[in-house]
Amino acid sequence: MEKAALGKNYRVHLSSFEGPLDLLLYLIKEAKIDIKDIFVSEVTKQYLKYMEDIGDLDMEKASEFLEIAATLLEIKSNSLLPKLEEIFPEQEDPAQKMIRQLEEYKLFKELSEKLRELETVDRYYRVADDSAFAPKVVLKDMRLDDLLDAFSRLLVKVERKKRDMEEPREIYKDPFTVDEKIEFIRSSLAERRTMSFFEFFDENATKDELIATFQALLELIKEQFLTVCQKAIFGDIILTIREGSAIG
Amino acid sequence: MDNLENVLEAILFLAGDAVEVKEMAEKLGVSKEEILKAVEKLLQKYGGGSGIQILSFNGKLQFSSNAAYAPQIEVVLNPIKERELSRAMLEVAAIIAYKQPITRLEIEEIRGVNSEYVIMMLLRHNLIQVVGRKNTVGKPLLYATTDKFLKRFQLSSLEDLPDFDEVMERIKVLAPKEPPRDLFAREEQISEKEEIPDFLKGEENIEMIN
Amino acid sequence: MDNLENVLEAILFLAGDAVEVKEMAEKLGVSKEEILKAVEKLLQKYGGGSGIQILSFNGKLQFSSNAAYAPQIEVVLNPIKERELSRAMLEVAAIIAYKQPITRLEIEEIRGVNSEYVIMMLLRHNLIQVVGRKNTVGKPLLYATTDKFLKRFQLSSLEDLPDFDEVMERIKVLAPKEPPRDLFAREEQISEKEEIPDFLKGEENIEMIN
Repeated sequence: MEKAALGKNYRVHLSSFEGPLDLLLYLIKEAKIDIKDIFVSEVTKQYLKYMEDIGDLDMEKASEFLEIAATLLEIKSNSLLPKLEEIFPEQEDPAQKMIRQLEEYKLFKELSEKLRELETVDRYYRVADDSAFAPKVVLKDMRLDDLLDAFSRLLVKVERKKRDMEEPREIYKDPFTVDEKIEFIRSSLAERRTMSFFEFFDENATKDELIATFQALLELIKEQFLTVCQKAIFGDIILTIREGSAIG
Repeated sequence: MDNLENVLEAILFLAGDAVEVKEMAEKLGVSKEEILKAVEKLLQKYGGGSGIQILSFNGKLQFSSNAAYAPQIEVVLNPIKERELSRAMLEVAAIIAYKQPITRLEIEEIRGVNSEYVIMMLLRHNLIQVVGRKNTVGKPLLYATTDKFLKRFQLSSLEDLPDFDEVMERIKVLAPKEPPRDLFAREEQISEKEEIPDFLKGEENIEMIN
Repeated sequence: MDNLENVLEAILFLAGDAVEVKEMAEKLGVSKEEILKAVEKLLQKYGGGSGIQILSFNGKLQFSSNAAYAPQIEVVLNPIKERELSRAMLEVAAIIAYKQPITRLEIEEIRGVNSEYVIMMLLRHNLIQVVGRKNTVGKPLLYATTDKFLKRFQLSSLEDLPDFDEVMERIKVLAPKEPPRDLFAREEQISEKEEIPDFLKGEENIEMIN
């Protein structure tokens, strides 16, 4: 009723349309015509009339509406000219193109309304349990030979240490440099991937050696060659080589 | 495995997320048929007004709560509620659903308006995803719908989209008839193979993004 | 509320955690008795070998997966990640194999480094186990190898471990100039000698754990 009272001047506000095609479809529906009859109807004129409100839109939206307005005007003026022989017959006629575009857009507008009926926002899903999807670590095949090797090396190491203890130790100028220690830590970690922090600090080491080792570790952490993890206060510190770190 | 339905029930419960039927069959050492048989039994258990429901989509299974009890669930658990999609989002989602994989430009040609923001919002809601790049000038991104899209619209697969077969036909008829402006565009090269539906055509051209 | 069991089912499914009966009754506007009646019905639905089970404790209700299916759940939901036994792990495993039962301190005395983490890793992978406590100050735990250790190294028993001669051969290759002296000579005579080797001495002192 109210709509009728407003008479011919009543217009849906331009900003309530999704875009120019949406407006055209609305006008076609109001005119109760087929899309294909758009250019033999008043729709183009009505569309242009809507452009009077174009100032209400922002620049980008406005230009989208005006672009279609220009196309409509072009189609209209072409239809007034005597038909020329088509030079490019394969080129789609702008009027046909516009009709096709409107039909396609209308199809998707209808489909989106059908989707709206299917849409459900009232279903909820469970959050996965903590245990789910956590990788299970298994150990690769083990070779007795590796076990024997590790054990033998350990025995040699223990033996050497024992000899060193027995032999008179000479106190000499500390030969340890940070660079050397970096090299040592690098090669140890490259081989074993993960080591205990304390493994690098021999109890017989001199104070200078301990400092060199510590500086080397700091340097490697800075270079992001390794990561450091301590599970408990005063607990062991685990050094792990970063995946992808250059080994050398 | 004679208690397979119980095992599936436990797995789907713990997973929360969707689990692939194929993967479960492989890892449990049973056939896909056996799984589907077990699912039949579960569908009975969780049929009717059950508070839990089984969703089946894209070869996957997932438990969800029954939408009918959303008000009570919301009273007790206060979960984050999804809002219905805006008209523009729904429009773009529909275009992507039927024409995937599709570029932003192709979407905008259909709608006649810039759709960047809407696409971004759909991406953020995980309803669409980037599946590759189209092999044309500028290598634009290609968008497709996600499993979450299927779930939200209660579809078990894309073929379940409303009027799927007719729409696919219509889309073919409505395809632009003018010759491609860019002779190197892919559309031209695959246009000979008529039988492939449009939305699948793109697949050959996708350079997968990890 | 005539479908209360369905509502509860949906709520417990989503909550994951335990939910108080009292809270649900209040928020849903029903009596505690009504809830308990509905739970009775759910107990039937989730009885027997069901993959989901209802736990009721301390005035709370909770859904959980049925532990009976843990092996199958793990196969499907927990991807396997392979890891190599590190040098440190091999070292400690070897020491334990040859000198079991042995305490952490004893292992560390041989290696000269803290071995807590390595022992923890070996325990986690079931390659070693705690077999008792040594009857000394602090009653430290005693470690020994497991059947899994034997299986993984393809040994039928601990006697199959390479003997002293093999170890010495290996050492000669590793350190030709410094053949070890008597340090580990005892290893060989484990059983015959009247002198009880270190690693067996402990046995009398072990208080077995279970």
